[in-house]
Amino acid sequence: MIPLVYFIFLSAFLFCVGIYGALTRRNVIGILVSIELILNAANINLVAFNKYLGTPDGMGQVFSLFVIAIAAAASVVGLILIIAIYRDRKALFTDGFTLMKE
Amino acid sequence: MGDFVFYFIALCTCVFSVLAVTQRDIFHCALWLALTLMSISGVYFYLDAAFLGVVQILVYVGGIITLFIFAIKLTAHMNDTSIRQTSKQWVISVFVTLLLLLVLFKVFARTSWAEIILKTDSTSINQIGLSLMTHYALPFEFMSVILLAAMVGAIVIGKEKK
Amino acid sequence: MSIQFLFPELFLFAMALWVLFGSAFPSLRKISDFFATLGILGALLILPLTTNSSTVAFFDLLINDPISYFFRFLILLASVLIIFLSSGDKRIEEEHKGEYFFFILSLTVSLMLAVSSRSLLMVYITVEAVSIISYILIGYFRNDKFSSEAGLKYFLFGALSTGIMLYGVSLIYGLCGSLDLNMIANLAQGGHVFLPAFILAVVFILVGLAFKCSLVPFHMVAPDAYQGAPTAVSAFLSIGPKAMGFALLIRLFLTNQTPLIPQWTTLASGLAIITMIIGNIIALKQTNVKRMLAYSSIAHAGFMLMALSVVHQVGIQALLVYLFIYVFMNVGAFGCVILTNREEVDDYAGLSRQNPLAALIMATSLLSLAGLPPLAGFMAKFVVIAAVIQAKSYTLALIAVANSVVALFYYLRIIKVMYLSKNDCIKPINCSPVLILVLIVTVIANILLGLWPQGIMHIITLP
Amino acid sequence: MIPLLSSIIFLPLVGVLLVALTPSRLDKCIKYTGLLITGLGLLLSIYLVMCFDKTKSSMQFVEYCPWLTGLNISYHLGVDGLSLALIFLTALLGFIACLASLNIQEKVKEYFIFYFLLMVGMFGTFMALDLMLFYIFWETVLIPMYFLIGIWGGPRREYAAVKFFLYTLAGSVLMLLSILTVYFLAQPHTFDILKLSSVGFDPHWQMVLFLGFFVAFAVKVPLFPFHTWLPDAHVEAPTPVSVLLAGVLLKMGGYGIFRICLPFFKDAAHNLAPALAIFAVINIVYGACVAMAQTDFKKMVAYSSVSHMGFVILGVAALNSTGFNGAVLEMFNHGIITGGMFLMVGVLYDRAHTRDLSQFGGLSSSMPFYAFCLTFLSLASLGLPGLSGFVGEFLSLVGAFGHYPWLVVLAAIGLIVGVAYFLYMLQRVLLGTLNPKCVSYGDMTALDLISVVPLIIITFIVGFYPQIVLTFQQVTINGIAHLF
Amino acid sequence: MNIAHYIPLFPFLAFVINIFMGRRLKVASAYVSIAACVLAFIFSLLVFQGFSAGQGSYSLGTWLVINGKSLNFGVIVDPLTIMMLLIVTFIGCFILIYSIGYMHDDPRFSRYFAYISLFMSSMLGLVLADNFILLLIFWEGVGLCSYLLIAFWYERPAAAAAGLKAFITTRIGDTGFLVGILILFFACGTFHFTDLKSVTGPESLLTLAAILIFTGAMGKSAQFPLHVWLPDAMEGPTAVSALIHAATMVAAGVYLVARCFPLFSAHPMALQTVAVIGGISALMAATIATVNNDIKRVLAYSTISQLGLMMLGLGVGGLSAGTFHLMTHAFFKALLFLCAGSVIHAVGTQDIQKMGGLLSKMKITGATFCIGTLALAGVPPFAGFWSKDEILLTAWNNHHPILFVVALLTSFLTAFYMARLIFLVLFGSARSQLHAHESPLTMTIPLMVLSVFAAFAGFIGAPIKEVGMEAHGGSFLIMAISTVVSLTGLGLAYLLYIRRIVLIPVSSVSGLHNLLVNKYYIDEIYDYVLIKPCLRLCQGSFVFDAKIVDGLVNAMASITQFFSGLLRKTQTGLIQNYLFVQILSLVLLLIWLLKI
Repeated sequence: MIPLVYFIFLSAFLFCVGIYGALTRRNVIGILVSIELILNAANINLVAFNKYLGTPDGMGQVFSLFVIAIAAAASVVGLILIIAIYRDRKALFTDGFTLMKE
Repeated sequence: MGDFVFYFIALCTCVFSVLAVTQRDIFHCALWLALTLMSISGVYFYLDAAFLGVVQILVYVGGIITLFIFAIKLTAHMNDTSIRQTSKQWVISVFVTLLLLLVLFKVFARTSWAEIILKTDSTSINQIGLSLMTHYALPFEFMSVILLAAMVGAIVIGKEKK
Repeated sequence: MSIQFLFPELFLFAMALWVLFGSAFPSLRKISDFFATLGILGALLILPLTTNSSTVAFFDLLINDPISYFFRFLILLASVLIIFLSSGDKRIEEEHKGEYFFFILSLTVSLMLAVSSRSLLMVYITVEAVSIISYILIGYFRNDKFSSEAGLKYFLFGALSTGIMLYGVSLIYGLCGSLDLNMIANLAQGGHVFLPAFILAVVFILVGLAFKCSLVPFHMVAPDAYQGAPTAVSAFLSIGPKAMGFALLIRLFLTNQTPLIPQWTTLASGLAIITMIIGNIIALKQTNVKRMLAYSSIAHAGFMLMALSVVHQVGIQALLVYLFIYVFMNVGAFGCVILTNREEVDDYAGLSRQNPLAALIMATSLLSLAGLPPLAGFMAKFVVIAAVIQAKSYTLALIAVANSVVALFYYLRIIKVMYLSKNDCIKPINCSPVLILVLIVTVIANILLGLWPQGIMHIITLP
Repeated sequence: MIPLLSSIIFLPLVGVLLVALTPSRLDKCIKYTGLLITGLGLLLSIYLVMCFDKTKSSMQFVEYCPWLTGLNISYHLGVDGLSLALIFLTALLGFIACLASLNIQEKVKEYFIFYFLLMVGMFGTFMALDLMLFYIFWETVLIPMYFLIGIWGGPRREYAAVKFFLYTLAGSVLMLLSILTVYFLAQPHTFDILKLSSVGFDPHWQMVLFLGFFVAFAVKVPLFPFHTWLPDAHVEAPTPVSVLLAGVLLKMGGYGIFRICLPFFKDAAHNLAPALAIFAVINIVYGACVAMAQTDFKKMVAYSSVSHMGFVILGVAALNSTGFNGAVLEMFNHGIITGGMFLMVGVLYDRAHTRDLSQFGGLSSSMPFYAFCLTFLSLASLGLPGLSGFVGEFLSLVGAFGHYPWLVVLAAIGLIVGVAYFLYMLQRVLLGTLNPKCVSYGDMTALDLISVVPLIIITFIVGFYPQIVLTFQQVTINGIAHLF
Repeated sequence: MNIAHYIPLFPFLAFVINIFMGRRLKVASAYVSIAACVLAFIFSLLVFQGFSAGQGSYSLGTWLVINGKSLNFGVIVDPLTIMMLLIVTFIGCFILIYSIGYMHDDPRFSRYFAYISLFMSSMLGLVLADNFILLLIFWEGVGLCSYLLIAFWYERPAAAAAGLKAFITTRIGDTGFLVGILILFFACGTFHFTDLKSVTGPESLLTLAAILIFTGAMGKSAQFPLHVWLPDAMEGPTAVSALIHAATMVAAGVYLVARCFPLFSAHPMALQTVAVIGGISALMAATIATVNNDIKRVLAYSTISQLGLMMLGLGVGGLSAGTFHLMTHAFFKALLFLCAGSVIHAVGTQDIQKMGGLLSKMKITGATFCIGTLALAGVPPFAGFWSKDEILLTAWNNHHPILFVVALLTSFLTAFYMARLIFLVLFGSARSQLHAHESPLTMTIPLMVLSVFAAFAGFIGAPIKEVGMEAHGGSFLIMAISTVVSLTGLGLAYLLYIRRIVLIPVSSVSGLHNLLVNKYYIDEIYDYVLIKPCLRLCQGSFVFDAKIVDGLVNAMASITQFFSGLLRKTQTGLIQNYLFVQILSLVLLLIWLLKI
């Protein structure tokens, strides 16, 4: 039987990959991809805990359902903002967006 | 035998996620992300969360990834891979992420997680449906507000300039 | 199932839908702000009815105690002020006015739910809802490159922070087996939880909340967002989500007056000190007024966190008083930026000659933000410092007080330009009657709360 | 009977309303309402002085009502010997400065609004018996003074106004901390000054809190290291504002020391008295030396008031009834004399539009009345015995001589430099051949005379028979002196 | 009944009238002042008559309460006071009459008389005060009037500078005086003169107090270190010099020492310093006077020298000798100044080298001038001889040989330079064509009256003389020596300036001559040692204040601005940096909290 710790390590690894992606990708959509990874890492955690802790009403799974829904909404808004900026300035790289600084 | 399946799925998830993040061509990244999500749904199946696995594939891979691809295609001409994809600070980011990973692993390794209680009845689908409708009715209803707001927002911002 | 507790939110959301529906017809769109105000006022009327219902609602996902009642009242008050503010802003007119007010109302609904949530599930969902709606609102003027860039930046930063927060929530779920805040608090104080992992998880959640209250290490995007966003939105950002952030900090860290993690006081005072110092010092040389007000709101966030670092009943009461007065000060300041639609400090040259009323409003709000006695800002500052000294953390009080002197300098800079400088900068002033009315209300509130703050002071009793 | 103290404080607020309602083009009638209000304030304060009972040592005309019950701050007013003279001084100088501000030309309406707010702040500070009320009135003085200096001031007014504001605020912010610490240290937590006077704080805290309060007061009484705001503020402020600034604002610091620092922290006062004396003498000698080197008339008078306020601190450092009597009397006299001096500077500035002393010469032939008043006030200011300046300084010197003979000798030598720079100024302005530029200056108008002559009369009377003022404060001062 | 305290009120009243109604009164203001002065004189006589009938000093009321002891107004009436009252009022009247003539064409005629009356009232007040503080008040009042009168013709910058110098020098003395009073008060707890007899306290402290009080007297009576202001004070009108810088004010110092004589006599060391200082200033001033060419400055130095002599007289223990010389000196010095005034009034210049042979043209002035000179030189029948002899006698009896020789030398030199003055001004041939005419009657009558007193004051002084109850007999030897010395002085001057015989070649004494002409370079030394460094110190402190103290404040402001600029740079606008900072701070927070 797989001990719970492995799942947590897996989710931690995914979380760190997501963080790494967010910090290094210059393409904005790349950052979005990494954020999706972070959310999924959290989902794995939730589902794993739901199974191993045996909560009666399946809170973990229900929670991850909600997370998926919210991730959908968030990425819709995110992408539309990206497209709006792209249509306006034809630039998708983060170092293009330094209008407001200092 | 079950363990081998898990190890295989976990390995796929890790490899695909690393690839999804480090690929030069953004379109390939999206595809690798899709593969990562599918392997994660495999993990869900392994964890007796069948419903969640299906939802993951249908909503996440089917819905959100397609959204990504739409976005990538809309901003097509920007995808020539010649432009450097990683930001100037990637060296330090690697170091920080590894540090974070080290901290997480160190702490999780030491925490005494609840012992394995092999439960027979995994939370079945109607259990989820029941709790959604009773215990978690409020968040469920509230999700409608968020989705509505997201849609209206997308329309408002996405509309062509008059 | 006490649905009665949710009547204000339901009514508000109903009006939000009506406003959305109304935005389809040009005639209704024009008076959508009227409907929005109606919705808020209706919610305000219904709110007192909810006090007698049971303390816990919806399978103990929500809690109905004085703190949640105060915060819901505060958020409704803030949003009605913001609605008046937005109706003064010409650029919102041509943009989608109806949808704009729909978003404002739905943001208010999510804030009200957030402040009265007792389970981390509800906390995450409502924080995510607030974030999504504020991404849209910030990027609302889609053809203005400032607004869309601010929206995107805020989105990326927000998404990452809420992602980290979610990861923290999942870990807490793993460690404590339940998401109910009281349960977690009892477990933590009882010591049944494995501390290092628990602290790690709590810190992850703190990142999400700190982003909302714009505390220093996690504040980086706030100035850009405030500068880029429509002024009414940045005003709301500096009040609504910030109040929610602090409400959640109280819920999470200070349930029944004992800190969740032992190092809470050092952590909170450390963050508070850095926030105040960096917030004030960077604000010194700002040339853009909105950006300067962003840094000033960061500094004030540091001040409020300082009140929380006092683990005592009087600390929380001080924070509530501070927030209540802070709403009026900020609305006044941002309102003047809308009234005069000038963003650079130098544009304010000689304003006292062109429009003495606007100059008076701006001067009163700024002096109140600086915390000078006859005005309300002083009462707020006094109450917090009293709480801090009551907890014997003198160095913290000393730093806070030194910061208020530095803060005065950049507030005076604008007043100096308005009143003392000779050269004038002529720009048209859009004086919509509603906007001036709300600004006069804030000025009166600033003066009245300074001299006769009985209304708000019954909350706090110094030991 | 009517709450006398509150009416004195809030009479100017009525003035603010009246002025706010009158349209700004009728500046004539705004000025007359100004005169009316400050005149009424003066009459009220004279009535207060008349029915003040000299023998009672406790507070009189006490008004108490709980203001913020949650924070147990109470609206508590009272007058005793110490604050009576200063309240009368404020009312008098307020009226005279109002007379002098009749020739303010631009933005008269805002001017009088800030002027009345300033009066409220000043009256309140001297009457408040609740620490927080004292602090609130202490800070309300800042905003109007900032605008008065900032808008109607001279060329470098912005710098001077900001410097004044930040300097005083930095000091008073420390005071806020000390007030709160005192609040929490006193067992039945209270802000009431009278109750706190009887609370014995432990020595370690006394030292810290004494310094906390003292820094705020030292900034206001410009004590040596914190005095650099005074010359700038004075040089840039318009004449009536600098009359009030020198006449009253400097006294708030001295008053604070007597009302708060001494009764609360007796042991700390004992230990710090020598340091106080040293700083006082530095103030006297240093102020006099720098004044000697000035070419700007107003800056010289500003530094001279730095020197005179040094005597107040010397009197405080004496820690006996003579020293205290000297300090309080010196505050009253200095207010009158320096107020008059600044009026004189203002009269000259209105005619010459410059304050550079080298531009004048031989004025006493073209302006005899001006010469007489300026000479009289300068002599009083340099401490000529027989005029009020000398009495205050003499009592402080006698009081301090018991404990620090060498410092008093140094202070006396400082006085010589004082005589030198005042006479050198008189020589440059009044004596010598008539400067061709100053031929056209007319003598003092009736308005100037009305505002200066009462000050001269008071200086002469107090100088000749100081018991008039001393009897009022005798009982209170003995009360404070008994603590040491 | 006590009327003494009304005496100073009359002149004060005259002052008030002249100041406020001066414009309209014009010439009448002189008569107001004279009337006040005459009334004061009559009241002084009444007080004198009352005193002999037994009324003493009395108190009016408490003025201040210091350290628990009440200090009250008071009037002291004793022989010394009466003498001073009579001198001041008597000489004052005549000088006022003289001034009508002297100042008749001055635009500020009424203000002059106002200032003179103010001076009279403060001088009378000074003499009547019964405690140190009240004395100090009138003391400074007198200093103020001397300042106003010296700088009366303020159009002349020299006059303004002289006034300033006078006030500051006297003020330096007064500071010493104030410190002395404080020490005295703390040593024996009293300000009143009456308790000075029974004063007890630490020896060294009281000596120090006495010496410091003497510094006040030095300042006012222009003794050695603080004498520099008197010669410059000649810038004022001559009538002023006559009243203030000859008869009354400068005598105040001597009066003070006389008043505190019990204190001084109890401490020989203090008395010794008084005598020595007196001797030095007497000798020094006399030597300078011998070479000075300005008629008024010669008289000024002669006043310093005579005051030195009085101080010497007091210093050797001769209270009556000092005061007697004070009384006689007041008469003939006032006379000399008035004569000099009428000479200047007639001739227009003060340089005696340009004058000569005026006796023939100005009969009365010349005659009175000679009488005054003889009195001053100490020729037997005249007043000067008696009082100077008194001093020599006490010096000899109290075994002060050096001081005796100094006094003799001074009287020799006095005789010499006064004779030189007369011979250069009155006798010989006119050295430049000056049209001299006799002064009007208003000026000559006072001259004649004063010359009478100058001649016979020695005798009428008898009733006041027993003040000190000194033995009179057995001093013929001293009288003989002093007469011989005076006559040789006169003779030597006669040889030098009438006969023009060159006794000693000028070249050999040219060094000494230059030294004396430049007044021992004292002014330059003071300027170099005191005034310049003080001004430099003030300039330095101003620069220190503007640069250091102010600099520090501005530096703090600019430091915060600098940091603000620095921190502002951290907001690069790049979203990447923001995310990185967030994650970094998260990691650091974890490490700090978990202490890994």
